[in-house]
Amino acid sequence: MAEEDVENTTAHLSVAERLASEALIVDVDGFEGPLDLLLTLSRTQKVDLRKISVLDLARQYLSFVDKAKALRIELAADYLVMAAWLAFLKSRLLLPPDPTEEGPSGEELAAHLAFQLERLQAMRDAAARLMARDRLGRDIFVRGLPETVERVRKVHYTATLLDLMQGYARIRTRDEFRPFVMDRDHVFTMEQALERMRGLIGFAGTWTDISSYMPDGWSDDPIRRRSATAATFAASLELAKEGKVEIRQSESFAPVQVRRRDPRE
Amino acid sequence: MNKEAEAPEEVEKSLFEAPPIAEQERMVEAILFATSEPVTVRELEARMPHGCDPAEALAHLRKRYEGRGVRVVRVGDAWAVRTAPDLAFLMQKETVETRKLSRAAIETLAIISYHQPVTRAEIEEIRGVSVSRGTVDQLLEMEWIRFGRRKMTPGRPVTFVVTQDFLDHFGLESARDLPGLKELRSAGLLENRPPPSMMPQTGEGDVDAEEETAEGQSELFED
Amino acid sequence: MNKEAEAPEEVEKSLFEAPPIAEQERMVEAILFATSEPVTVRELEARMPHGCDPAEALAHLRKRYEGRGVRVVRVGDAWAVRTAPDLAFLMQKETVETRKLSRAAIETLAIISYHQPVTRAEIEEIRGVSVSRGTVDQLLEMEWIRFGRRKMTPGRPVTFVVTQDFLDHFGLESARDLPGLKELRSAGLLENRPPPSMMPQTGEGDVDAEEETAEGQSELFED
Repeated sequence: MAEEDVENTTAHLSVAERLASEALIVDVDGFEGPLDLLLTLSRTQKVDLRKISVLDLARQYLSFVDKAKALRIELAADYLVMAAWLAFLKSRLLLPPDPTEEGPSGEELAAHLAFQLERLQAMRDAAARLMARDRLGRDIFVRGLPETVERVRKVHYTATLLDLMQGYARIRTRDEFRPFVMDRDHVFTMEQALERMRGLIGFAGTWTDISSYMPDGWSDDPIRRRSATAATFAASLELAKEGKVEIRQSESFAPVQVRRRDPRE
Repeated sequence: MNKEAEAPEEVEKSLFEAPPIAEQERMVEAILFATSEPVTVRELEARMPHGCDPAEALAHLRKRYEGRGVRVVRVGDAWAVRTAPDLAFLMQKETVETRKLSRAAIETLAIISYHQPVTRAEIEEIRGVSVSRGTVDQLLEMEWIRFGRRKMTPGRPVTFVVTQDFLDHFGLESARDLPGLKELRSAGLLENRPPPSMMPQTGEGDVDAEEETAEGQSELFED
Repeated sequence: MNKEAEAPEEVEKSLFEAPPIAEQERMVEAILFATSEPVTVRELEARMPHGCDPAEALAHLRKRYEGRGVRVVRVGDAWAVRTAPDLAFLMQKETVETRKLSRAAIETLAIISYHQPVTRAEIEEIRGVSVSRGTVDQLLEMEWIRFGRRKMTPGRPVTFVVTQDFLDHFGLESARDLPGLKELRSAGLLENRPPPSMMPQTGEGDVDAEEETAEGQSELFED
């Protein structure tokens, strides 16, 4: 039935229309899809798009597709999908509505197609108006000699009072939370004793009691005295080992004496 | 305002008295003249001394330049000085060749501007043909369109909107000032009418591409 | 210009009536604005319609821009629009970036505020690590600290004290009011050291500094 219609339509086409549709075929590449083609075809109806005859349009489209096929023009899939759909739409529009059938009526489908065409045409008109506006660089111009704007980057630092206090507390509590910590106020280290003795030993040409090398202020407090004594004794041994001093003790618990060792000896 | 109620930063501001409005107008004039890009009120505010009211200064300035060889024009939420269009004939020397846009690109641009925010699928539905990547890329590259918010529909597709550059190029204060927008809207031509079922869906083959775009987007913007 | 004085070849020009001077002024305005380099009178003449008098239009325009935010200035034998010199400061675009002060800077600042006047060596001793020059410079630059009196110790090292800006920023009347100094102490966070011993070791500098804070304070606020 569709076939017949196409033939009929073709037969009824005027020469001008035929030329037009042949031109369409030649220009098939120029169409931006089936909707564009339908819009172009609809112009031959020369009516308000709202009053367009979708049925006529469907016929024209189908005949266009048939001709394209006859001329062995490869049509993109969406043209063929549209053709199939329009054939379906045409049958719906021609046949009385089947009350058992679900879905939109032929009229609804046709109305939507008309809406789509009208909308596309409206967008084309809008595009034309847009492009015809006064345009920057063509009708309107920007400052030709812009002045350089110097960019200055300024970093703004912030800190809160809490940051400050926490920072301080962090520092001041660091020692307390150290896993191993000695109260160094009461400890005289061997390093300290060594340093002290190295400075003094040069003058000790004769045997001297090592207690005289004790640092000032460490003799009164027994805890401090013990630390200082031990450190000084250890330092003496270290110096003896280095060959800097000689060390002697006359008997157990007698005072320990040191003397500078002359390098020439 | 009483002193006790003042926030500390306002105290600082009040230390500097804002310049008289005539002076502020001069400042806005200097800033707008110095650049070829539109400048936002916010930016003006940031560059002018504390307490200035650039919006008011702008209103004065705009009035001052009415009918002159250059005009103060609004571009979205920014402002710029531009030559009066009727003097275009003097400017052949300054004319810049804009890249010739394809018909597809022009239509796509129009659809985006009138329907924004709009998804690629919606553009395809309106044009009845799939939108080639190149078309969108070209418009993006010209910075006439950009990505808008994702649509809250299945697949959360990306949308396109027009940019300030677009408004600037076409001399539009905002997208609301697009020619014929009202008429198109009242004619229902900007509605996104879903097609009745059984209508052939255009650009269906492109669905995959669109999904890829969506992913690309999230990669681009979410990290 | 009077008609009688016109040379014969200018008769042709007079066929086109020259636009009114106000219109010519608009033209000059637009050309000067849009051209990418200063424009000579000769060039203006070439671009404007026949019979125009760009020199006069320029004079008008120049007057119009007197005292405005931009001015018409002579550049060699050409003319251009330029920002008024007194507004040059607007051509600096300041971008302010807010950043959190580094831990090292906060600690150094805390030590200075609690122990002022304090030398770098003392800060280092309290922090237990050396203080980079950058950190101190940063605080000086922010004007949160400044140099105090030199310490009367060998080498007469410079000391640091906090500034009024610092007090303002932290909402303090004086560094003595540093909330938490007492609280920290009673909470055991700020250990009370035993009286200075003979030991030339840790702690001594601290206590001294703390004692001197009182002095430093008076120096800071009584002069």
